[in-house]
Amino acid sequence: MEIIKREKAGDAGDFRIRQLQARDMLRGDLEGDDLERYVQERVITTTLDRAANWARGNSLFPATFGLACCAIEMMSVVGARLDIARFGFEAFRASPRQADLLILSGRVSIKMAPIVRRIYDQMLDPKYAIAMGACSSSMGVFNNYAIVPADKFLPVDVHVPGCPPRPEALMHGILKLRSMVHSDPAMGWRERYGAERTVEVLPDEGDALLQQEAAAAANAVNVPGAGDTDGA
Amino acid sequence: MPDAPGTELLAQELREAHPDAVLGTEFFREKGAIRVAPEAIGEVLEILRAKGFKHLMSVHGVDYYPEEPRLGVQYELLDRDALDRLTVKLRVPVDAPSVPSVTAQWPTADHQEREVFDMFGVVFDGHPDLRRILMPEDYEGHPQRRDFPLGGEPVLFTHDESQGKDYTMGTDRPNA
Amino acid sequence: MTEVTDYRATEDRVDVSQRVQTLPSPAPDQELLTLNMGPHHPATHGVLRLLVTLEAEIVRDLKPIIGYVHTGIEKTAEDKSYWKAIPVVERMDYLAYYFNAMAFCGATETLLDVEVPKRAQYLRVIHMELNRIMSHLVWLGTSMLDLGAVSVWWYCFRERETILDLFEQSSGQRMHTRYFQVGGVMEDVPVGWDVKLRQFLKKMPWAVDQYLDLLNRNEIALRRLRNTCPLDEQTLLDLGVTGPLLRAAGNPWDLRKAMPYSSYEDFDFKIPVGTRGDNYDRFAVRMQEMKESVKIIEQALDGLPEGPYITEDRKVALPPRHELATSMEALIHHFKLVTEGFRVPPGEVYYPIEGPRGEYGMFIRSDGSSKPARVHMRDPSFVNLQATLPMVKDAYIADLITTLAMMDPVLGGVDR
Amino acid sequence: MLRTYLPAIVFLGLGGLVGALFVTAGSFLGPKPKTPTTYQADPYESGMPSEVHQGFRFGISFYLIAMLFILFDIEVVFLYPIAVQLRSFGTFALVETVVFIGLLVVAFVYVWRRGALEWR
Repeated sequence: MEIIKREKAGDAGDFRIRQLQARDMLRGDLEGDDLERYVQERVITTTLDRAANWARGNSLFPATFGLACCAIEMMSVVGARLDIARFGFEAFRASPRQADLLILSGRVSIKMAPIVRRIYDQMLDPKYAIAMGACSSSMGVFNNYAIVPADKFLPVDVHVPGCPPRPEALMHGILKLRSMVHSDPAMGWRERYGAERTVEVLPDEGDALLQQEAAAAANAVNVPGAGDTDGA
Repeated sequence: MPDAPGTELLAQELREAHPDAVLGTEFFREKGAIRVAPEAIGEVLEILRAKGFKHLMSVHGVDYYPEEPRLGVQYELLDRDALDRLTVKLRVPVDAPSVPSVTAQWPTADHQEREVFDMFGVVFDGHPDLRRILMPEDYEGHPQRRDFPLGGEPVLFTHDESQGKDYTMGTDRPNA
Repeated sequence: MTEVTDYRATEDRVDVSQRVQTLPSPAPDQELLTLNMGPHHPATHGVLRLLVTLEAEIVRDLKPIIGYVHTGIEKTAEDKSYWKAIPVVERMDYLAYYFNAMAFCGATETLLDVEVPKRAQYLRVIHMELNRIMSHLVWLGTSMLDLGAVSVWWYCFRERETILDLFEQSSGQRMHTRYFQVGGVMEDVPVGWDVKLRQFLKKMPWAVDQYLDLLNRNEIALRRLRNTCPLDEQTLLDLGVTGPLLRAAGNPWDLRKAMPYSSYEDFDFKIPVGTRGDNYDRFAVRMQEMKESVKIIEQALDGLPEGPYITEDRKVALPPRHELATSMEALIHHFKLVTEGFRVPPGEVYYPIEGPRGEYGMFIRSDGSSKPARVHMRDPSFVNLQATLPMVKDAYIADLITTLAMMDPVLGGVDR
Repeated sequence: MLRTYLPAIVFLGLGGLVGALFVTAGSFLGPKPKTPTTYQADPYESGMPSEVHQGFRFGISFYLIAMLFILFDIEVVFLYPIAVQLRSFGTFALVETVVFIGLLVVAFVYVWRRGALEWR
């Protein structure tokens, strides 16, 4: 699955400017329309977004996606000792249509990767993905021909280290995700990764699309930043 | 466990039934093993079943890489009454890796022979459904052969990154 | 199964003899539907894909398709030295990690011809039996989820947490503990460990009775378990099935009794055996096995001998740390073991042990170097999965789900 | 006239409103993906591409069980209003209900004896 970025959302320079602005605002020497624009841009404007985030963050429905050993530790997260129901996440949904959090617990083999990608696609927006355990974050203990790290085919939000991670570690990862959902207004993963205006295509479709763009870009007047292919 | 003379006796009886079937016997750590010719495996297992080894516990492949003939298949037999175990081994070269399948007489060998085919490329003639069982159907190569690279990606240390090496596709090629 | 009543007698029976067609839709007159009970399914206990041909609720044909969590563990183990391969091998059947490690260490010790001290054998037996109870608890919890008895799951995981605390206290990690070392065990058990273990042993039989109270008079569970999908002993033996599935059909074959290893002959325990070989027998056999395991642990704990917890042979076992400061040989042995590892004489060995799901047989071929030349695990679930179709043919989908739960396949071991 | 039916109308209105709310709330509260992902619209068959075609004919047993269910369910629905006002209707309603149920029991016994309740 290739993601083709049309133009970079904001490169390093832009980010640096925003950092300086934030520091000035904190020091209080930012005023006039600069302050106005800063507040408008940084502070979440609508309260409806805030309420939706709060509700969404507190009731993520994980999809039961047990692959291997981490699935057993994921099950014990719902157990009595470390009860995830206290935070509203215990409704494990089997079908991706009703789940908005994919906990990828276990090792993803090359035969399983397209199926994980298909299930992630069939989940409804806004959706989040946690790569639990060393095998799905990196290739973990088995750096060999059969394993694919989750980052190669899935935009992952939280990586939980450990092999298998303790249930408390997974709980910490989920709570970290919850705070991310609360604070970050951007919902879909495209906004989170600055991948707006990208489109997902199957590998063979991608080349045709690229030629079209090259042709369109050739006769367009101002060529936006060179779109680069970044493996997703 | 069939002690050394026991294995020899078994081999002797097999030689009477099939003159060229038995290639040799081994006795290692109180456990007997008989090397047989690949095409005679069906009859040898039947004779051993008659002698009491009624259960085939495991069929697995081995790659004796430097030595020829290179691919080996081993059959673990178990006699539940005399509490005895015996191994039957055969060796096939890489270019003609065909072994008669024993799935008809021993149904337990079905998936295990498919795994040996998937991992080593040993073709079992007469197997009802010889397809890959563990790897994807359209995978080229047999992963567990000794000359198949282990694969995986070299760890991306910061030193490598500073050298401008791009490992995303698993090979060390300069940043495309 | 339900006999055909007169209302249906006139209808011609559908005979499915040809191969399962995957793509084209079935002939119009036959109402066959081929579906994927696929890799991502709550009832398949892992990533097992069943290509099921249904005739309106009745399973006509079924093909297990596996390989979705194939991790190439055997190839990875060939790339590591013997004592480094233990953590990799432990992750094969992730519910029976002590049994994987025991099979690997047993095979290596047979190759090395190393004698494991009595205390280490007893400690290994205790940890393996605790692991068997934990594996049966996870099986009971998840399979009762499939039958709808959801609350049993929380009871089972309560006991599982206690067992994992014991593992953590003795080896430092909850799962995949790498506690077994070639030649013995990594560390001796800490001081307060046996007191905690005795408390657990006192509570466990009461807990098993609690599960049985929950289930033995639960009419729904009983109707779904009793005489559904039985399979006779001879077919099971032909298919090479071992473990609780075979014992449920009446054949008392258990390697701990038949071919004892690691001093299992010192303990007396009974082997629970079923009569009809249906799902209820498979359930009852495992419940009794938990009680028998408690008995084994009690006897092993009472008879725990003093002495070294790992072999004295410095060529195989690391010397204790304090010795490094004083003696030069210990330093040399330590350095040799830590860098290259011990060399194993060339040879091939097949070391079978009795795990929670059947016979775990570790085959190791060594070519004289410090890395195994071939590692293969004969996984019981891999072989038992072949018995799915004979069990489930012409049964309802609900019985297919129950049978799959009672077979307790662990896909990590199946796909290796 | 309206007064007597007012509660029923209010009940219907509220029911419809809540139902509609649930259906449409998702569309304006949740974010809309600008470009739907490739497999979003595919039928979910536990992760595999599904090869089941639309025009699939169901077995006869499904239809039979559905018919029998509707038959006996409607019977229960009729009993509710009678049960609420049985005392004010007097013994005549009681007799009528018993006859009604008797008829359906006869049908039930017939269906049971013929074995239509067993599956296949």
